Amino acid sequence: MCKNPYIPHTATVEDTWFETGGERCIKTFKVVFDDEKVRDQWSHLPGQCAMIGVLGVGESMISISCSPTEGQFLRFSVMRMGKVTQALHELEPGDKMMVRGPYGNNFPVDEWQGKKILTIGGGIGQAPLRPIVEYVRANQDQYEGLTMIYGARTSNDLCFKGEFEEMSKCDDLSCHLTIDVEEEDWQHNVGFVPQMLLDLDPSPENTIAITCGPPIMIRFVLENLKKLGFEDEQIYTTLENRMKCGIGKCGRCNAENMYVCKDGPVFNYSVLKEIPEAFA
Amino acid sequence: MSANYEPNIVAFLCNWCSYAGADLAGTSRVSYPANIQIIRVMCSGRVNPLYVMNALQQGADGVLVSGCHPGDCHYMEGNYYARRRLGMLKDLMEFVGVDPKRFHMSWVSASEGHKWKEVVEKTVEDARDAGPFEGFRRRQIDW
Amino acid sequence: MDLELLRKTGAEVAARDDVKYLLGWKQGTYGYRVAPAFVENAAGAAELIFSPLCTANLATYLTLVEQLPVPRGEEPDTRKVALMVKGCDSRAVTQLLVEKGIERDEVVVIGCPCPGVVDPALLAEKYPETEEPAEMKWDGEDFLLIRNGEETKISRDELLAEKCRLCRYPNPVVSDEMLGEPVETWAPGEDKGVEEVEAKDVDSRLEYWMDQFDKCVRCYSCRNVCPLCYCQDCILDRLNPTWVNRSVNFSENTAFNIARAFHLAGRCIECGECERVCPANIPLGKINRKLARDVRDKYGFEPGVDPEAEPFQASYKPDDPEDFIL
Amino acid sequence: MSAMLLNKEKWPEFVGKLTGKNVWAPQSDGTEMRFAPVGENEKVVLDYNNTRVPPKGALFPQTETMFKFEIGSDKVEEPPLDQEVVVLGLRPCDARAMTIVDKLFKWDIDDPYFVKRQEKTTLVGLACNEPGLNCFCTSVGGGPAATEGLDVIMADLGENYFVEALTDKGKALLDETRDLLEDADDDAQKQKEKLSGEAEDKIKRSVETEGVPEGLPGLWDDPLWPRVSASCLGCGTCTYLCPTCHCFDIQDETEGIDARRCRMWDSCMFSEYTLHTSGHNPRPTRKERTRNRINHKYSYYVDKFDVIACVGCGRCTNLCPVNIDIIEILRQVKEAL
Amino acid sequence: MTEKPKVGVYVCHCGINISSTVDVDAVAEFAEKLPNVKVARTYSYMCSDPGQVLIKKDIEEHGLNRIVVASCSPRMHEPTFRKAIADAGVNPYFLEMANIREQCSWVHEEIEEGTAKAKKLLTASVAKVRLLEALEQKEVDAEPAALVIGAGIAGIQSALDIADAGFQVYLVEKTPSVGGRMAQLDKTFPTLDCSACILTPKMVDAANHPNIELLTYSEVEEVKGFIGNFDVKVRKKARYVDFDKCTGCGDCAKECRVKDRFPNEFDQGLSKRSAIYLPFPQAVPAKFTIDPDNCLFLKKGKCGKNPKCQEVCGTEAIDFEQEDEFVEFRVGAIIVATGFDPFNPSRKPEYGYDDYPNVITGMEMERLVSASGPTEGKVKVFNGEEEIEPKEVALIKCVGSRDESVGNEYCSRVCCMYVAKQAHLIRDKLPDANIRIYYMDVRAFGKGFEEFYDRVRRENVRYIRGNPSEIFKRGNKLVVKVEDTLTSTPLEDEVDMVVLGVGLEPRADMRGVMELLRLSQSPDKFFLEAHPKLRPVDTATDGVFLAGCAQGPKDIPDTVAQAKGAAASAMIPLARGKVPINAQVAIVNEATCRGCAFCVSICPYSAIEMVTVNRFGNEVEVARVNEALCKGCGSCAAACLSDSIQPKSFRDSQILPQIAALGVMK
Ligand SMILES: Cc1cc2nc3c(=O)[nH]c(=O)nc-3n(C[C@H](O)[C@H](O)[C@H](O)COP(=O)(O)OP(=O)(O)OC[C@H]3O[C@@H](n4cnc5c(N)ncnc54)[C@H](O)[C@@H]3O)c2cc1C
Ligand SMILES: Cc1cc2nc3c(=O)[nH]c(=O)nc-3n(C[C@H](O)[C@H](O)[C@H](O)COP(=O)(O)OP(=O)(O)OC[C@H]3O[C@@H](n4cnc5c(N)ncnc54)[C@H](O)[C@@H]3O)c2cc1C
Ligand code: SF4
Ligand code: SF4
Ligand code: SF4
Ligand code: SF4
Ligand code: SF4
Ligand code: SF4
Repeated sequence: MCKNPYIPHTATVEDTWFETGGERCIKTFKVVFDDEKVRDQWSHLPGQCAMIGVLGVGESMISISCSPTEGQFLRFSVMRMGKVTQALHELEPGDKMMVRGPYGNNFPVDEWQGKKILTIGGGIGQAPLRPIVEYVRANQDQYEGLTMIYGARTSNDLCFKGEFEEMSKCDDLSCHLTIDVEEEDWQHNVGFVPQMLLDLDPSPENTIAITCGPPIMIRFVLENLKKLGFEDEQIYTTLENRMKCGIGKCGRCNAENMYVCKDGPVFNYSVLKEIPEAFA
Repeated sequence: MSANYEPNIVAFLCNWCSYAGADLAGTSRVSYPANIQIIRVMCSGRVNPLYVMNALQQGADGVLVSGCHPGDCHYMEGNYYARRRLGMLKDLMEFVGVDPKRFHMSWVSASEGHKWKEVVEKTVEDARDAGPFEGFRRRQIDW
Repeated sequence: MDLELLRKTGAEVAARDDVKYLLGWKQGTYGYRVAPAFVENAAGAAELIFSPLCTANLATYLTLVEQLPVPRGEEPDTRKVALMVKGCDSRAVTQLLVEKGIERDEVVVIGCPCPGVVDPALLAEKYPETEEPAEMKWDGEDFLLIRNGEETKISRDELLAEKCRLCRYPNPVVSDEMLGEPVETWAPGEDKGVEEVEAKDVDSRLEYWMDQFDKCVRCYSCRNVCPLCYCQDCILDRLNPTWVNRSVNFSENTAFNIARAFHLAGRCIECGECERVCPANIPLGKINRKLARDVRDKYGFEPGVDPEAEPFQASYKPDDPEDFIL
Repeated sequence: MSAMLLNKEKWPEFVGKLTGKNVWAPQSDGTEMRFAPVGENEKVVLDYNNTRVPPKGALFPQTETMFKFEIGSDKVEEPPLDQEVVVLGLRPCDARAMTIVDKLFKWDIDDPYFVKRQEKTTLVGLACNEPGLNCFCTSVGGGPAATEGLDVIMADLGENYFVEALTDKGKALLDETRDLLEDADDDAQKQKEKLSGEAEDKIKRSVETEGVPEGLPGLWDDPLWPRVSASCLGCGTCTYLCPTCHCFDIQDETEGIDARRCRMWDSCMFSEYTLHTSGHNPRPTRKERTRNRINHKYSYYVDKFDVIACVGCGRCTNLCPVNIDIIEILRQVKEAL
Repeated sequence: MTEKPKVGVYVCHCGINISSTVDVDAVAEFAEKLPNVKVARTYSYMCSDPGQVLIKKDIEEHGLNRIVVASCSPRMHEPTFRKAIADAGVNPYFLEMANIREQCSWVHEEIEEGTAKAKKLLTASVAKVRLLEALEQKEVDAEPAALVIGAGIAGIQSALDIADAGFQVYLVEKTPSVGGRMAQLDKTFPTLDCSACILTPKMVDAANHPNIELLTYSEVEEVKGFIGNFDVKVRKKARYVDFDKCTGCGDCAKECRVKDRFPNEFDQGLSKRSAIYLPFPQAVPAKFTIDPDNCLFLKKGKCGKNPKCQEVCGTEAIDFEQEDEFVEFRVGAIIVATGFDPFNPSRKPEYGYDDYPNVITGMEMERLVSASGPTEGKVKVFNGEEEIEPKEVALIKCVGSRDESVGNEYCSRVCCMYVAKQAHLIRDKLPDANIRIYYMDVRAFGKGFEEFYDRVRRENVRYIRGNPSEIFKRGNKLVVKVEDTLTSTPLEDEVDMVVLGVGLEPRADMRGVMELLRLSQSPDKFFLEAHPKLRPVDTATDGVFLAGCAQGPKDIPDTVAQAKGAAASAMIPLARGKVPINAQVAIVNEATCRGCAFCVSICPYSAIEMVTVNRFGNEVEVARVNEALCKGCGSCAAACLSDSIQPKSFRDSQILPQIAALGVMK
């Protein structure tokens, strides 16, 4: 790989689709590196992210939303927010995307072997959780099963909708979807994610809970996980801070003494709870 | 300054008077120097004075803003605001060392095709006099 | 200035229920420094001072304070902010009223008639700073410097800040309470700084400013300290569209400085803060004063003196000068 | 390595010898001192108190092109960074600061720009005889004649400069200029030590750092933060001028088809620094930002790299327009602990 | 959702109008390489049907979503192409035009220059089109009423047509009576029907029409708003005569202490009137008016013991206390029919109009030959010594027309014919007189004109080709100095009377209306139409139309035709009851607005107001734009320091890249 860590690799967008609509829509990109060497050397694990961008516009840190088990490609689900994400959204199959990484730590998937996995996601927060789901599905024998709770404001704001149907066919996987307010033709739950978690009442026994979503949601999910008897060490979450370099130089992503780009984005709650700034 | 130096001029014209005046110059086949590039805005009042600065920074050697004569503004008073703002800008630019020949403002009505030609000629001539703008032009990308 | 009156008034105002805090000046941590004081209760008023070292324009804090989200179920704190103002500072308050940056009933203005403050850089150059905080007083027509217990009388002319030499409003133009009698106004001197630049030919002017702007580190102190630069999201920070690139070089620095100065045209009240704080020592005051003078002479407009005035850049007169128009 | 003397008269010649290299030295711009490349006939001033802007730009320029490209193409061109640079007359605190940021720029992944520049740069320091009003280097592990980070140290002995190479790079530099130098005798050595001792005594201000790195996180909600930050303007002065501040922003800048990605100094005192596009800001007010600045220097950095990221140059205090005084803040921190 | 911009570039040859100075193929080839451009084509006439089809087909085939047409001025064909792309399913505001004809090929000569410039303009257009936003066309209700300014034949006709269609009309006339210039004419060419006979019935109709509110002796003071909703304020000047009480008997005028002292405007000053007067016998309304400048009582506060008029008026209609009144109403459309001024020959002193009473204008001649005129139709002139019946009569055409020395390059279009008409009328009255007409050309282009001209010539009227250089007096004769250019003979023609065939000029007082309605002038200084051929009755201001000589010289048939056209156009919004509003309105970014209200003080349409919004629990004031009022001028945006208000399609983020494109491509 290239010596200069700031120089991105060229990748080609193979496929794109919209997950959600609206002003802040989410578009998913499936990309493949142009250079075979890069393709071969690249390795990431669930939880890691990459700096993706468009030359001349800039870069954004985006979670890699696929599991390495899915194949030699990368997937990113990007919400249109500002300058860079807007430019990314303009990309279509065949266009070039610049990618560097992978960055950050990953979910300790090896440590978790033999455990039950519980993911609790909200909105775009499902993006970093999806690789876990996929990873566990690909290595079902190594885990005790997977429960997925995922919610969004409306059914239109749910990402990866198409995949849930197939997932729910899996034996070891229970998939619980919820939306904030009642809608016609909605087959699943209605209500906020933290409440849904309480209602499901999963046992903390040999379970790892991973949550990601809007700050407010995370706060209540953590509260409820504690209510359900989860120990701090059983809870993981990921952080999102503004970052530019991705490799611990540019400074801004720190939450107190933790650099989200290097010490994170995955944090165990036992560490995180000592860092008030992480919840600011 | 090279002898065949051709200044690059960006002009902001209001849609109703000056742009129409420039159109009329065209319809009347009045010929004038090709150095001028027109950006159409609805009203001279739209011209943010920082456009002028920006144009000079981005590669223009001269800038022209043209609108309706006082009292003729399609939007009633936009040109009065433009006059005040751009008058101030001109003072400021002059003070920081931008040759006043690089920035002009004019009133050209929809019927003044010939005046448009004169304005262009004057603007181009002045900009040519002032030479290529080096002032605070963005420099070529450098390490 | 009667310190007792200042502190007494300060204590009264700071103690008011409808006042969040009082902004005043206090002795700094060393040398000639004077620091802004946020006085929240009567006791805090004991540290207030008003001296020729009080250059800072406290009006800037009226708009600098971030509006935090109000937690659900709570009411926003709508208490008033009280502040002490010199003549120039009071013009900032007035201009803020014009621009609806503040409402009159959101502030309590304590006017401090001002005989003129010193130029801190000049002072430090002539009378080197000590680590011990020093004191300064007005002494008739002169300044009295008290360092390490030692008094030095310095003539006003020697140290008077440029902005004060040119000051036309030493007495606050707006106030709820005035501390002491108004001072006698003096005839503003000539603006030599501006004239010197104007006397140069256009190329030398460019050269002059090139040298100056080249030094700019784009710290934005000039903008942040300015009481009238209070946009939530300054266009000079914006990426879309990009008015100025963030890279620091002569071109972008100049564009930044021109844009900043232009945004203050007809709004700058000549408090001189931008120049004072610029770590690169760029004579920003010259640009501001030049514009302010043109606005005054050519357009007959003076910002910050009439709270009912129409904002300069958002108004016009049919007979505004147009000699520059082709 | 052996100490030598350079007669002050020979100084211009000494500078002249360093041809082919980019020589940076403190110069006066009329009102202030600043480090700038030495051109012809330019007067290098060594009798100065410290430049406002630190010489950190020699290794970490305020604006640095990371690579160039053309819009529409994915081919990028990296800067060569092969220019030899000599920085003359920097103060020991500034040199020490470079060793501090060095740790970050080489943490885990090397920052190629910093590393390459460092390789090509020789730092020639000048011990302080007259420390400034707000210097407190001795409180944070430095000193007026400290040599950490330098390749050559010089000291002003009046008629001569005392010159000593500290590294191979320094030695090479002195070898190049050997014919201008004379060997220093013991007296010179002693005189130099005496001067630095005196300089140390002249330092009036100090901070007490014991227990601070460990204690700071515990003061998270202490009322001292709103107090010390209330008057902060949120300008970048303190950080831009801080020799150990190393934060940067990355931007793509285009001009027609030519474009570059560059990085430039950034400051944690700016509100946009941590602002998310959604409008959420983890450090929404100047209080959080001031707290972060102090914490970063006196606690987080210690936690990560075992060194306080402050060299006591006093710049932030000298130049803060509203008298936010880091020494005073630390005093209050200490008090609150 | 963000779509990747896929730009189609269409470079028009415009026959050879563009392609002779711009290498259109090179431009298209160049355009193909610009960012986001998918296709670039050229075509001979882009605006033609096949041209538009070409674009539409490409949109379909290549999925284009942005279109740049490099052709003529957007002022010409922007609507055409907007519609074309909208038909193909692309938002009409995803269009940008590069003006490579009016502002390039037509004004530059070298092909290199033209091509280079066209490329630049195109680059800027492409840079902008990529950043345009989709806009929605909205509509507001239109007031089903119209205002007609000026009640000459044009105004009367427009008003009648609109009123007949069932809409309310406010017909505002400046003078005390409707009728305009046509009322002053005697017989009208080429049919020679009596002007008054055909006009008076219409004047009466206008006054009596239930849908017309006639406001004579009135002037429009203020017009606010926009098409569909103009708020109009009219000043009804005080007549000092109670409109309802006056029966039009005229006793007052007869008794006026300053009876018959002042030049009668209607008779071109050839007769005199009193201070209280009826402009002419058939005036509508037949109500007297006191001329405040001449009335003794109004001027000096005293008129004998008691004003005579007041004494004699049987209905006590005289009311010196009367004050100007204001009427306010709302209309959906406005027709400007303010007419013309006859050229004032004092501006050609060589013709001695100011010096010799027997040099008169065509307008005066109309009064002179009129049976109701000052001489009861007898052609008599005062030659300085005595009143005579002229034997030798010369008529001169093109006085003040086609004459650069007075700044009028245009042809006044009626003089040829009215001079011929007047020659005929003189012949009628003075069968023995020698009549000659000095002319440059005879332009007998209208229906029946050539026949009429022939007829006049057969009536022993001599046409002498020559443009007289001077008229002076010799004895009791006038000498017309001229060169007969057909025979190249210099002549000194001695005559008794000269009629100057004065041309038509824009009204001297047109500025008022211009400023009220934001109209422009064309080079001839008449009101400028939106397009000389395709929108001859429209103006640049939506909802404001032109009729009659206000737009340019024309005769009565043309005036009436145009008046009917203007009426029809004006009725479109009235009949639809809705008007589309400008989509390119300003919009506020409430998150960054700092509430300074600079924009509010600037907006000429009061389209912005400050509203209080809740920003995370804090109440803050921000600006908000009323889209129905905003015209998209963008003045607000230039004043907003934080760039928080921006006109759509002309945002800073759309203009700055345009600037960059023009600057960088040197
Ligand atoms: C570890 C990590 C993982 C992320 N994963 C995803 C993901 O999978 N999908 C997704 O849609 N978004 C993700 N984000 C957020 C994403 O980085 C921002 O939305 C994006 O940078 C906005 O950039 P912009 O250029 O469009 O906005 P602009 O406003 O134009 O850019 C402003 C700058 O702000 C910063 N920024 C703004 N918002 C954020 C934010 N929320 N987080 C971090 N930096 C921000 C960036 O540095 C950006 O350069 C992730 C962020 C982090 C840190
Ligand atoms: C000498 C002469 C002879 C002519 N003979 C013939 C002929 O024989 N046959 C022929 O076809 N044509 C003839 N014409 C042309 C004919 O007079 C015009 O075509 C016709 O009068 C045009 O009518 P108009 O309504 O456009 O203008 P006008 O008749 O000028 O009417 C305009 C009206 O608007 C009013 N007005 C102006 N400004 C305002 C204002 N601001 N507010 C309110 N009211 C206002 C005026 O008072 C006037 O009543 C002749 C013209 C001249 C000069
Ligand atoms: S304060 Fe000075 S250095 Fe800082 S941005 Fe302003 S002009 Fe530049
Ligand atoms: S621009 Fe400078 S002098 Fe003017 S008001 Fe702002 S800080 Fe004061
Ligand atoms: S220099 Fe002072 S005012 Fe500026 S950011 Fe630093 S502490 Fe705040
Ligand atoms: S975080 Fe702040 S204090 Fe720390 S290095 Fe960056 S800018 Fe400096
Ligand atoms: S001018 Fe700009 S900031 Fe001021 S109120 Fe209007 S939109 Fe808001
Ligand atoms: S663009 Fe702005 S100033 Fe113009 S009409 Fe609209 S709101 Fe008013």
